[in-house]
Amino acid sequence: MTPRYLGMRLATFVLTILVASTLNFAISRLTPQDPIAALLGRMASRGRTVENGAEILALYRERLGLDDPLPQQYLNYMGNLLRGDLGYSLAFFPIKAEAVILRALPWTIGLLSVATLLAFTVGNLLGALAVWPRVPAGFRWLVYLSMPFSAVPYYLLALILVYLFALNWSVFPLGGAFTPGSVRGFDLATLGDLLHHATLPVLSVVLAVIGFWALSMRGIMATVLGDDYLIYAQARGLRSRRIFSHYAMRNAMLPQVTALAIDFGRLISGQVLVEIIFNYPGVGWVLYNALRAADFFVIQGVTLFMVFAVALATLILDLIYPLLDPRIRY
Amino acid sequence: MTRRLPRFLTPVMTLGLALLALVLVPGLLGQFVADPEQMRLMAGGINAPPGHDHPLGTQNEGRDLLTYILKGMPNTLLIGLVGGGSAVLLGTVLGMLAGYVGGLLDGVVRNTVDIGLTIPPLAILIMIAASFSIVTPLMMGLVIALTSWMHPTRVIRSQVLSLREREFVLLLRLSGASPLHIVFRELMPNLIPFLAATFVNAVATAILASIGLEVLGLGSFQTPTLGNLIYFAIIGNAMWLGLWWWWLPPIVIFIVLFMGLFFVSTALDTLANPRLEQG
Amino acid sequence: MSVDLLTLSDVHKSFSRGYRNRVDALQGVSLSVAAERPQIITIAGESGSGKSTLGMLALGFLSPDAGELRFRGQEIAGLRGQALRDFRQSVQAIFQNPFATFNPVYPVDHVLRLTLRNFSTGAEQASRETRISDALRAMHLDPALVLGKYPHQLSGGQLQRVLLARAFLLRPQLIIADEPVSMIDASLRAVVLANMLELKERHGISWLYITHDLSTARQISDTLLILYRGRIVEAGPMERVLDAPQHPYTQLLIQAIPRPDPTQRWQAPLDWQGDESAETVTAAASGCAFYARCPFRMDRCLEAVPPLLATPADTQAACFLHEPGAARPG
Amino acid sequence: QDIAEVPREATVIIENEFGRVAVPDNMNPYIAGQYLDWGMWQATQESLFYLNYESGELIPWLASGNSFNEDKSSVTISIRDGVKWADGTPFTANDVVFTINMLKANPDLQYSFDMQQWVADISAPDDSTVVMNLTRPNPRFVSTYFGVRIWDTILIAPQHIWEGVDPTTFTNYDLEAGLPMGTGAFRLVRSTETEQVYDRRDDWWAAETGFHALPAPQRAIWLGAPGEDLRAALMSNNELDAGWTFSRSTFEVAQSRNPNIVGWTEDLPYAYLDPCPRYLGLNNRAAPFDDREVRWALNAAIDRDVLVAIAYEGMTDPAATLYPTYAPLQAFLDRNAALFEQYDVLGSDMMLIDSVMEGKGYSRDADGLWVDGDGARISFTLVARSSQTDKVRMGNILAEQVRDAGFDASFQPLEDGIFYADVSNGALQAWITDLCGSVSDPYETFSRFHSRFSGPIGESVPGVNASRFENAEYDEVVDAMAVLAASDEGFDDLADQALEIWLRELPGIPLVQARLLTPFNNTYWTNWPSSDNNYIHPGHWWVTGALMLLNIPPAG
Amino acid sequence: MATMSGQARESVVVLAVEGLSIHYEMRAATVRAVDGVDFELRDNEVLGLAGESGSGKSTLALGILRLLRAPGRVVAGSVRFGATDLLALDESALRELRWRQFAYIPQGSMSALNPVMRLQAQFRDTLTAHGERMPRAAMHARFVDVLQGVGLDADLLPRYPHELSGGMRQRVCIAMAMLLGPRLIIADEPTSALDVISQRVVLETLAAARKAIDASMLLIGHDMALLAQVTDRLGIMYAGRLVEMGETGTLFRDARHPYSRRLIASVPDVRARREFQSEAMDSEPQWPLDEPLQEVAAGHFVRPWGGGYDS
Ligand SMILES: Nc1ncnc2c1ncn2[C@@H]1O[C@H](COP(=O)(O)OP(=O)(O)OP(=O)(O)O)[C@@H](O)[C@H]1O
Ligand SMILES: Nc1ncnc2c1ncn2[C@@H]1O[C@H](COP(=O)(O)OP(=O)(O)OP(=O)(O)O)[C@@H](O)[C@H]1O
Ligand SMILES: [Mg+2]
Ligand SMILES: [Mg+2]
Repeated sequence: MTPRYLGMRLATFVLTILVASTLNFAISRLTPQDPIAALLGRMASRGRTVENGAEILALYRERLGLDDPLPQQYLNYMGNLLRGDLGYSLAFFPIKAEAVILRALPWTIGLLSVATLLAFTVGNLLGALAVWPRVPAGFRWLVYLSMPFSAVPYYLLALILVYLFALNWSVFPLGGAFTPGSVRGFDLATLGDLLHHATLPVLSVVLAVIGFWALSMRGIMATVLGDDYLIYAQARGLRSRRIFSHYAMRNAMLPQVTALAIDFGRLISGQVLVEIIFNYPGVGWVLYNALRAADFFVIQGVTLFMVFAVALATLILDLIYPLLDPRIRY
Repeated sequence: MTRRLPRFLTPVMTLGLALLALVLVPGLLGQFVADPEQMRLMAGGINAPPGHDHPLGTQNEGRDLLTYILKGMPNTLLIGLVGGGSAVLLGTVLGMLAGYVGGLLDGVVRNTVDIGLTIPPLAILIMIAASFSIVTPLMMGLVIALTSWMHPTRVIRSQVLSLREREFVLLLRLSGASPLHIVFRELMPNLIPFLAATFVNAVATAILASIGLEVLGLGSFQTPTLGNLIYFAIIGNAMWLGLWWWWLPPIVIFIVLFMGLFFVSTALDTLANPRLEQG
Repeated sequence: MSVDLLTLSDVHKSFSRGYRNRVDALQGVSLSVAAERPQIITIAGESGSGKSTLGMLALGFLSPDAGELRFRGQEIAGLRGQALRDFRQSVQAIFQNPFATFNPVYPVDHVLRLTLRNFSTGAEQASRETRISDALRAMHLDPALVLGKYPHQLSGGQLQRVLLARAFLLRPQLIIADEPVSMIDASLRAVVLANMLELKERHGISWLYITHDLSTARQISDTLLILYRGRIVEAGPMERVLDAPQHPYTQLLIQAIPRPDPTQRWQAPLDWQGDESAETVTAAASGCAFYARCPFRMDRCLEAVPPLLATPADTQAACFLHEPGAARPG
Repeated sequence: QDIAEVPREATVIIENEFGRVAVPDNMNPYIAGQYLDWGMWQATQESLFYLNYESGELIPWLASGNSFNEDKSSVTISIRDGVKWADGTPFTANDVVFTINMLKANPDLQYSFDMQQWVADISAPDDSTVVMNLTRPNPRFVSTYFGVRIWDTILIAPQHIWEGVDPTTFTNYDLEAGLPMGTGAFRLVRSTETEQVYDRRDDWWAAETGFHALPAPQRAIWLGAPGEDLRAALMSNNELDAGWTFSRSTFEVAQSRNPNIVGWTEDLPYAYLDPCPRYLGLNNRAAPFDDREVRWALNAAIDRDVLVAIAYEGMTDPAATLYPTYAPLQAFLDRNAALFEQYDVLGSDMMLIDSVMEGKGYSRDADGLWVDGDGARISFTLVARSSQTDKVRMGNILAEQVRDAGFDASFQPLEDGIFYADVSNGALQAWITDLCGSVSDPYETFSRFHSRFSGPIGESVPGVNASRFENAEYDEVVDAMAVLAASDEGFDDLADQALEIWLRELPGIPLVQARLLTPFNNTYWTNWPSSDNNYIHPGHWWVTGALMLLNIPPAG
Repeated sequence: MATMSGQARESVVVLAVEGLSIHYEMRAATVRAVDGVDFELRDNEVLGLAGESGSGKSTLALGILRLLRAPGRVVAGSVRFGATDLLALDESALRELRWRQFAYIPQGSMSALNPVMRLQAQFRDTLTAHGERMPRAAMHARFVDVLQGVGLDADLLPRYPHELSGGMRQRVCIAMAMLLGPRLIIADEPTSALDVISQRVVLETLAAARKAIDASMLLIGHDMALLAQVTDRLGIMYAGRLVEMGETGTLFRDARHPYSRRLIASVPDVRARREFQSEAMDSEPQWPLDEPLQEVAAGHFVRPWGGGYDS
């Protein structure tokens, strides 16, 4: 890899982040929502008379820099970003937006990476095996059977899972990340508790996307199947399993890996509903809440994090892609 | 070496179309036989199970659910069609031009798409949906299209990139054909099965997205849709109350609809990519 | 002095594959096609020597990095409007793979009609139909059999002749044919070649025939250009070059051609240094590209690129052996 | 190992009504908009007084009593002996003085404006006496600000902690250092987005002084349930002891699964009366609802019995005013029965609509909808906050009812951010909301329609009088009420006058009483508040929830 | 097929194909790619198969090797390899035979190597699949050995396929075929995409390597001049059928079937120019193809086409 390529790639990365953060800023300012009014409204709805509403509004606007002209706000925003400062959360002043986000982040990353990788692995295997010639025909239908799950919206799937497994059969807990009030430490019991609570959320994400992976893998695999190197490998008397893993899958995975980075971003969005249903701590819920309360800085922070995550995933992927596909040289 | 176009009606396609018909025929025509009075408040008892008067029972406001579904389905389909359709339309035009013309246009489109793809769609959707007081199915569709045109654009562009290297395109240029002619009259027909498959996927995605929004309470309340039917079922605790006739039918409809769309798009894939065709 | 139909002077073209990896496909090629006297010019050479690139440049589908391409004295890249139409009408092409040359979704006559519509001014619909039929018949195709047929319904030879008919319809002055017969088996190949010859002789159409099959070239062409690594290494009248090759590469090339006669089998293995390795290519970068394999190589071949020199066989060869005073090999 | 292990039998689990805590490490109770009802209010802090408004009694707690001077312009609060902060520091009058002064000095703190407005000066003549001189007479001062009138109260800050910090940014959270520091029977041991854990303090001052026995639960946990159905599931699995609200049918199913689940009453309505009646807010400064007759016509279109039957499943009552029908307020309403005959809010009368509307020059179009002279319909959108289920459930019904009466209405739930922005700048025409005003005397509710909270359309007003109702005569009456206690002479007359004007003008349309079905689970803990055992209001998310924690013995 | 079994010859038959028919069965139509083909291949013999593009040559090779992909299917006939009926073998038995007994040089040998695997790994896979357990060094020595046999350097081993030129890749495939010293090599147009110099080098390498291990070879191609150079016997295929088969010399001298004659006659000669008769070929001549092959001279079989056997 040449320094020049690395430079170009990094420049693209920075550009993406830059454009995305600008868009971010623009979109949140374009909505007619007013976070401070929302704050006062919420107070009034809970029986508090806010007699000096106008003053409080002005006070907050000033403190949060919302009374500056937009270009100034934009410059401040970008300048702060450079320093890793996302600004105050408007709904939870005086807490910083990054504090709100960073607390939720590990949960989302944990849940998401497990779910994504699981769905990716299982989905691709299913899809590949669906067209692999030496697989019983009945197995092919597994792929088709996985489709209805993808047809049921995440949210409902999660609800149905809760009803079946948590309520009716009590196999899994009703929600949360841990048993309330449990003692936590770095031990097996804690890990077990964690996994027990994560099972249903992960399952609902996995079930919902597995079919899509399977479907596209099925298409790619069917193309790969006719490739000369597969026939040649078979002609050389290689074992079917070896051909499947090192010849067919290894090549068919290449386009899927590219899709993985993009899909990662989409999954983050999908996560919102799952986190709500399972009362699971995470960024999805933070985003949702912030959107409802028009908490601009938190919204910007979360979106920016998502953009960053996806852009970073794509960057890493591009950089390691030559390792996966030796034909690619930069 | 002969190139054959497989006949259109493969078994998978037939199955898909049959499933679609199962949903679309009542979904599109049912609204004309449904009696709007049945959708009114207390048209029947509250939470009545399926019975003679109400084949699919009633919900917690006494509205007849069959009527609700029949009236709601066209709107849901409209969202899918508008959302998926405009995304694919935009994607086709942009993807084709960017892919064929290349140069600056391609650079702009490609980068916009790449950046757009990194921005989480739900964030934009919630933001937009939350910003408008009234959300009609048409608007909902357009809002969804706004966040979903990137994917079609990307895949169509790459298809065109590979097509434009084909010798027949060069021959067409030699024949004095204009770029627009080549893109829309010559390349486009080649991509029809592919576009159709993309369209089918986009419609499915749009419907899923709209349900996600409606379930969050960001949908249209003026007009019945399957999404707000589910939303009301959720806030009415239909599952907890054991009112299966309220939440199950829309889910079954979705499954049938999506399986139909899925089979059709698989069959279309096969048309576009003959290697998928096998025993 | 009459202006040549097409002239290439000192054309260079390189492709970059990724970063830093550059392929010099053409490194200073000049040739011209006279306007008044129809001729068939064959361009031959090893795979990757730049033959197709030359064709694409001449058609205006690629633009050169350096050098000039002129159509009737005008720069091709600068052609616009009527001049461009003139150029398209005068310089046509037949591509290597007949199956890929037709849009699979339209009947083969679609492109014929399109061509006529775009190029003939004011011709009546009826007269167009007759012109198409006439052109097909001229290529020994029964219009009733061909019109309305889809590309996949016709054989390679038939498709190839539809292309010839199309060229005939336009009556261009020059047709650039890139390996027009490589996909066709021997019996059909003869027919296509005969058609080419006929077009030249009866209708005054010149050809740039790109191939690596010298046996077919022998049958039809007047002039032969041998390309090696993006440079013309030998040029001259067909018979002379083939019968008395002067450049060591040409000699090797001709020696390698198999004879369709089991009684005249190869006796000794070809005197061939093997595949080009990176080192030899680098060593010869500033000199003669054939250095690594040349049985007659001299030190000075490393220093400079040999220019095209007149040879005793009345041809030109890019070899220092033909410098006045050089010792000629026997 | 971060916290001790406590068995379920010794743990009480209470639902956090807010669902989830976005910022579990900010326990500063003074920040505007801050709601610490996930235990901080109830478990670690205590109030000077607790108001039992079913009985109207003001229970002294950290304070031992209060007395006003003659003209109600000065109040003396005496502090109970032996009260100690969790770290052993005595709780004194100086803490109260410090707190009030801190609030006055920092305008962006919650209650700051109130204190600036009311408290002329505050002093502590000795450690157990606080004297506050008010700017104007205010007989309600103590119950309003120090008695948990609704939801929360002004909590007293430990001076030794808050001195020297910036109260606008201080997070008051440091488990090691014992923050949040309070006088309550529990201390915080864990705070995450989904769960707050508080453990009992055996050195609680009240147990030491014998004022009150230690609470039975060793641990109290607050956790969120994202929806009613999951709440029901958690309760029927005995994973929750006190829940946020249920609809009637959900409750009945839950009870059939787990008979230990109980409500306020054994039979219908199961629910207790919350002080926030639901009403339809109307924009009094924009056509067509700037016309009182049109407001009355709209009122006539509404059938509250249907709302009660469907949206509340028969669990509540129609409301003719914005007063919860607690005994003192009921007496006020009963006294004015004649007025309600004159202004029949509850009657739905189609004839009235026709005569009013036709008199105004409207006529019905082909669809039966009112159109003005230019053929324009009376079109408006009814909105509600999408997070408030009962209002969303009413929305569709209301829209259908007023549509049947010829008003071209539709319903749309809105997100908080846009709902409040639109309400406060007057962009909305009609919205379903509630009013948490009076609890014991009629003044508070009336004050919410005072024109000082109003403003022109387009200008942000704080959302108290979002109807932008302005009536000089009414303002005058309300101002006069402000300085009188309910028992004072002349107060009743003023209240009756105000009611007359309010009913005549009908600035908003009362819909239903708010009855909340707050479920409790008797499996592990008993003696939850009920209609028969009404020791405190059952809203366990209020600061009064502290009393509940002290009164629940283990089951069996 | 009695006519084909020239039992008189004493040499051993390595491969016997009888009545082999292979169809591509698709929904719209069935392509009879190979239609009742019989032939034998003897010890140490090079048999050429020629015929126009699409006449079923590759399909035939894949059918023999049992490498057909759907929708291709053997519908009739038998393939015997020595005494074994290849078509009746189960997968695992077949796998044992592959490469150890018969190797294959594919038509697209440009793309036959797994693009994401180093050459040595692909070589190693071939060995280990056949239970050849040996130390790494020994293995490496073996690879170097076969590579040198085709004139390639050992330093290619750690490379990826794309780092090789087309000719080198083709030679790697030849080396691969030599790895286990098979009795039979089936080479499908091993040189079609190359220029004449590379073509010749590859073919010469192949011939030398084959001789070194005494294998028989089925060589498929459509370049008659090339086939003339390297085959012992030649079969001409047309529309899925063998229309003529005989000694290569005989066929070039005395082809009988009009298709073979045209194929041979139309091969241009680089040394001489000759006149073309540009015959009209609108409809391909329809020769009857159903009659059985007839032996017109010893070892020379021709399918009757309805005309006389004139020369
Ligand atoms: N679009 C392109 N991008 C990058 N490299 C290219 C491109 N086109 C051609 N080349 C490279 O340029 C060189 C010359 O290619 P060209 O196709 O002109 O050769 P050719 O003589 O036609 O070869 P062949 O006989 O194999 O067709 C080759 O090394 C080729 O790989
Ligand atoms: N996978 C396939 N599906 C359907 N038809 C096929 C398939 N492969 C080959 N055919 C058809 O079978 C016939 C024989 O093809 P085959 O590849 O065996 O010919 P070939 O003689 O090897 O041609 P070439 O010289 O071009 O390699 C052709 O008509 C071809 O179109
Ligand atoms: Mg080429
Ligand atoms: Mg082949």
